[in-house]
Amino acid sequence: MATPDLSVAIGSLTLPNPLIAASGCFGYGLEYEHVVDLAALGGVVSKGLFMKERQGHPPPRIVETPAGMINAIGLQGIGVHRFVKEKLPLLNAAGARTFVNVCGTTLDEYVEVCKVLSDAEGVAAIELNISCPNIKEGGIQFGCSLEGTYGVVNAVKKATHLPVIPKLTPNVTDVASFAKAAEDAGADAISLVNTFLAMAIDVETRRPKITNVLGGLSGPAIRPIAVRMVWECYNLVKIPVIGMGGITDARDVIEFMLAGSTAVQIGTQNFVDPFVWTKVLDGLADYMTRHNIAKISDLIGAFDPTPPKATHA
Amino acid sequence: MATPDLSVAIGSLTLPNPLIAASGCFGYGLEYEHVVDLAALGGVVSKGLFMKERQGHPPPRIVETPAGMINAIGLQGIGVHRFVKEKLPLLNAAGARTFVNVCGTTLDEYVEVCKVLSDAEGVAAIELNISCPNIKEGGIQFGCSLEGTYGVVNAVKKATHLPVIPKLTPNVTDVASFAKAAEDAGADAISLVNTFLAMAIDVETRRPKITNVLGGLSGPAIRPIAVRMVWECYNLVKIPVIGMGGITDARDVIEFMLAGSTAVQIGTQNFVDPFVWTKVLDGLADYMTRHNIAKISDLIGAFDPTPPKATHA
Amino acid sequence: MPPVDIDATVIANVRLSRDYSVLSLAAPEVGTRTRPGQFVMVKPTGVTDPLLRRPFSVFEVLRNGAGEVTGVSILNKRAGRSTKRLYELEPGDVVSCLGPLGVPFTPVAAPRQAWMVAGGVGLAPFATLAETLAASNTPTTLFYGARTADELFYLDFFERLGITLVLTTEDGGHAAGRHCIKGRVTIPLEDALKAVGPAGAMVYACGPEPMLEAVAKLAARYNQPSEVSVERVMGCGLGGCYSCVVPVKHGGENANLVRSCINGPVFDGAELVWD
Amino acid sequence: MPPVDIDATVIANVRLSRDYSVLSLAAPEVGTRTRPGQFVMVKPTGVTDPLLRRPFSVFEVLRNGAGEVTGVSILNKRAGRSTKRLYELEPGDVVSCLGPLGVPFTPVAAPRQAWMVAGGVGLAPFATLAETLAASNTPTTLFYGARTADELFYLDFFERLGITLVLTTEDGGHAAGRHCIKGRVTIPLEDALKAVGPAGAMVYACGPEPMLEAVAKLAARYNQPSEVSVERVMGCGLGGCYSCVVPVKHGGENANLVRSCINGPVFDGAELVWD
Ligand SMILES: Cc1cc2nc3c(=O)[nH]c(=O)nc-3n(C[C@H](O)[C@H](O)[C@H](O)COP(=O)(O)OP(=O)(O)OC[C@H]3O[C@@H](n4cnc5c(N)ncnc54)[C@H](O)[C@@H]3O)c2cc1C
Ligand SMILES: Cc1cc2nc3c(=O)[nH]c(=O)nc-3n(C[C@H](O)[C@H](O)[C@H](O)COP(=O)(O)OP(=O)(O)OC[C@H]3O[C@@H](n4cnc5c(N)ncnc54)[C@H](O)[C@@H]3O)c2cc1C
Ligand SMILES: Cc1cc2nc3c(=O)[nH]c(=O)nc-3n(C[C@H](O)[C@H](O)[C@H](O)COP(=O)(O)O)c2cc1C
Ligand SMILES: Cc1cc2nc3c(=O)[nH]c(=O)nc-3n(C[C@H](O)[C@H](O)[C@H](O)COP(=O)(O)O)c2cc1C
Ligand code: FES
Ligand code: FES
Repeated sequence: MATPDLSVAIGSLTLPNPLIAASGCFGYGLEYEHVVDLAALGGVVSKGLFMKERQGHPPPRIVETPAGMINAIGLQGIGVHRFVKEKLPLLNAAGARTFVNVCGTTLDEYVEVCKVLSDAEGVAAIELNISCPNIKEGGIQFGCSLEGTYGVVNAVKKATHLPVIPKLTPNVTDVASFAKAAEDAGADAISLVNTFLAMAIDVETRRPKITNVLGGLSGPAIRPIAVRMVWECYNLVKIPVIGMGGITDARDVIEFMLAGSTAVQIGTQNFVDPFVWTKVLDGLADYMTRHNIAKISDLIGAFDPTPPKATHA
Repeated sequence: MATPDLSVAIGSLTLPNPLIAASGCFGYGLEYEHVVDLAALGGVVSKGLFMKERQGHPPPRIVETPAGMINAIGLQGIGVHRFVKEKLPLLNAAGARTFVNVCGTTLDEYVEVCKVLSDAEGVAAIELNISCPNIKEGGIQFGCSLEGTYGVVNAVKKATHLPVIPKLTPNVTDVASFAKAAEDAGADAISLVNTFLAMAIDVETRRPKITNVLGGLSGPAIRPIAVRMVWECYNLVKIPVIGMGGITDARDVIEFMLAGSTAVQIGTQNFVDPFVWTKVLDGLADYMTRHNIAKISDLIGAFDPTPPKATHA
Repeated sequence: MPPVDIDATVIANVRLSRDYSVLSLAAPEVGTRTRPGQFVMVKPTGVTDPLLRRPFSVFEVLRNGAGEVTGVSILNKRAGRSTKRLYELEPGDVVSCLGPLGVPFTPVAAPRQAWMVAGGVGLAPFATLAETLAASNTPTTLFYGARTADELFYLDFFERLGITLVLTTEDGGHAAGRHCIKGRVTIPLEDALKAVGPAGAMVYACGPEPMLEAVAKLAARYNQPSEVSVERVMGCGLGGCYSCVVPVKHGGENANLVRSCINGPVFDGAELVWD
Repeated sequence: MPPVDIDATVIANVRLSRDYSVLSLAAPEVGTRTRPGQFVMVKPTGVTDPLLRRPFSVFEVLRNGAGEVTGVSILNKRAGRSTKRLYELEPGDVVSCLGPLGVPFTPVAAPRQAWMVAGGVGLAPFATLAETLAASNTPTTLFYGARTADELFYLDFFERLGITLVLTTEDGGHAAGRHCIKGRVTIPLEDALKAVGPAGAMVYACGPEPMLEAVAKLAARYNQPSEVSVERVMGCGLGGCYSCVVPVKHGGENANLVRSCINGPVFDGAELVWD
């Protein structure tokens, strides 16, 4: 059988494979240049960027939880201008397909940041972060209201020619309705999930484990909820869905694709194993060979709801 | 130091300790009579009960996930009448404080079931299940709308003299607002969280892991989200909060109490270790001795948001 | 007797093949309580992943030279994550062992014959049942089928107890000089049923569900009683979670879906509904 | 050189005390790359709980008789779940070892003196630094403080290298014939700084943050340079997560919170902001 075709298309964008490094889990990408060939990834999402530099929250910023971790980095970042000047050229030189995770404290800021990126060389797409749970003005006020979501996506679409991919928060009653609002506003795709608002207490001190008290839960713990949300969105909208949440290996990637993901993002697992990328690519090829699948895109939404056998034997 | 006082009060109800067996994780209680002294528990919550018997979903009904499990039992149950006739007398004989988890497909059914329980001997309280994610008519339509929550709690309160404890779903944007709606409607306490709507796919067959496709995620994986939700509710309402979600040991119980729980429920861990109860009780006593705490109720909401040290050393 | 939960030290873990091992656990309190057909809920102590215990039939009740019970063993077949982990355990490792649990087999006595029908790892509950039947001199036959001859285990053990062996392999291969019939274990079983004497036979079965169904229906067709041990995903083993239900004809509570952990795993083959 | 990730077999795990052990790992590729002060990110292979790796200074670069590098060791102190697990590992177990990572110390040369200041487990990075300094005949002193004398380790190792030892214990207890000053390690350090010659000294420090702060401020007060190795909770060790930031005076990007995994863990003591 010919080498399996791992390429996937997100609107006008074609990726060599569905693996994208998740925002905030891969620095600005360049940090990983010496461990992984950035060009070999489907794409790289930058850390969340505002107009200006940000300090983020005082440490400690993360704490481990059962099969997961809570983070409240607070969107520390260098601001869009320095990103375009210092990082983007190097990412392009490395052959990375760069997705920029855009944050804003106001609708105008979202628009401004996107304009700056539109004028820059070699941005593949904009991931609109309207879902950061860790900062008061982290866009969550847009991400938790249908009007807010529609409004910011609509405004940004008017301001840029780049593909716009709103990133949805799972901290809502009906995530699919937000996917629909994004689609109606002209989004080219959606990505989900961002982290689940969570908290952990040190019972010896009675104090929070992290300075910000509240943070975002990520990692394998959230995968079953994230897969469900991807499936719900896939069933309601026509635009591509980029799924994520607790992906650790090829099996997990395929689970998300069967649930309707066109591409996936890997975050926390990159901390556990920065070499996860090549391992997953090998695993995908192996799965496709075993199941005689020529094009990985054939897996998108190919979940079959027929009940399984009650007994395994 | 005198033996620590583990008792807690939920409205008029006083429990010898804060440990309650969670609904659906302890059968009807009697199944565990031979492994644990039911009278030694703070309380026992029955499986969810409708007016009539229910078959539930075809198996498989559970699947394990990272640090958790998904279940879609489908509220198989014997109905309130048989419960009152066959189970309640034995639970009373065993000295259990019995909380009955009440389900309904309509508002009337909730009211009817509660009336039957009001006329019965020895029901400690009603836990109103408006949050089962696993069946279309599992009350989730009440639990996911503020009006629905207010309406069913209000109606049930009028129909019974028993303490009414609505059990909230975590599958909402703002769980605290539901706690408030319940309080406004006259709830005596609230309990949370029920399970998170989730799904898992067998990538070899492309089929669901469980017959119902969707199920509820429980276990340690969800604890950090559940603790956050308890803290949010505790800060908004005055009625007692009964916290649960992934509790495995005394540390976890204390974490939930510091976050504002008056009592807690243990579900999944009872599957892992049916002897968890005595272990946790010992652990609580040990913690109180180490920290010189006379009354465990002093821990309720005693979380201190002061940031921790950035470095441990 | 109520079940106990023992942090049991691994005495030995004998690999019988690439997939099978016999895991011996120092849990005398479980051993003394166990009756043939009962099971234990097991997981490596302190391990949080996998989270839940797994059900295993008690294979052997272990005794020391003085005949005192020292523990139990399980016949473990690699099927997934936990069974792989159990396969890899070494002496000294510690395993949480909860049991005994569930409804045991009902041993019969002469003149009625006892026929044990095992498919693959379904052999597990029959070692203890064979000992009980042998002790009461019940004429006993083991119909035992596997994919290949090298997956037929403990044949000497059963022969030493005076059990008649009827072996089948799917490829017709023979097991260490012993003749094996080619095909399913239900083939020789049906021949036997055709020839069953007036005293009759009790048919015990454990194995893949299609085999259980075939055996139960065969026994019924020839008017012989059967007891089959079913296998369901079990979350707790104590009746707490309702994950393990099987449909039975006149099942008491809960219409006809009953919990196989407390109402089984052994059921009257005539009672079960085969979907 | 880029870091590598090795599934390293445990060669030995020598318990030095109830809390400390030296864990030797067969990871030559890491050993050959390591420079003094660098660290590795470690977790038992295949274990999913704890989820994240943990950072450990490279303690020793291991060599065989022929002098070839065979791996690295870490000085592990039990602080929580992972370190407890590492303490309990046995030879043959496998550990994922990612490294070397981070900015190493800058070794100085004679006539300038090298003063290494270690608090407790902060001794870890100084074994390799001492070897480097000894190789260049840099006059070197180890100021080493612990709670009690039985938590002062590897003293012979440093003496064999010709390192001068200045030991302190909080209770004033003495270590195997060697005199220990009662109190904090900063007491003898300050005496030494008062008497430092014109050639001056470079002060290296690793240990509890309050100690690092005291050392950095002392060195500054006596106009001597210092390099301190800080300890922050680290999620990735590669600059990916921004969990490990420390405030520095003129820190380049991100205002003045910089990632201690890639801009450190070793910093110019004068650059750090002590809150
Ligand atoms: C009463 C009873 C007695 C048993 N006795 C034995 C025995 O003596 N020896 C033995 O090797 N096995 C026995 N089993 C089967 C054994 O419990 C499963 O093989 C085991 O739970 C699989 O766990 P795992 O983590 O290895 O597989 P997982 O990784 O959990 O799953 C792998 C596959 O096995 C399936 N599976 C999971 N649990 C069960 C289950 N309880 N029954 C059937 N399939 C399951 C899953 O659906 C999945 O498809 C028994 C089961 C029951 C209910
Ligand atoms: C660059 C660097 C080098 C280190 N070198 C060594 C070494 O050589 N030997 C050694 O024993 N330890 C060293 N540490 C500290 C070691 O990483 C922590 O003790 C370890 O991560 C604790 O993990 P745990 O799972 O045992 O504890 P956990 O159960 O994770 O936590 C227990 C307690 O330790 C705290 N903690 C967790 N991670 C860290 C951390 N990275 N730093 C400080 N406190 C932490 C937690 O906040 C918690 O309060 C080093 C740390 C860093 C950053
Ligand atoms: C340390 C950390 C920082 C993150 N920062 C961002 C961010 O800046 N912008 C964003 O949209 N998501 C951010 N996320 C969320 C991840 O991109 C991803 O949505 C989430 O972690 C779920 O994927 P995972 O389980 O594979 O990590 C962050 C996650 C982590 C763990
Ligand atoms: C198998 C199973 C069955 C459950 N059945 C019910 C139920 O009937 N009614 C209900 O309110 N909650 C039910 N729950 C939810 C639990 O009561 C509890 O809210 C949830 O599992 C979180 O707690 P845990 O993580 O300790 O299990 C069930 C949970 C499980 C795992
Ligand atoms: S396994 Fe839980 S009820 Fe049977
Ligand atoms: S540890 Fe992740 S950035 Fe430093």
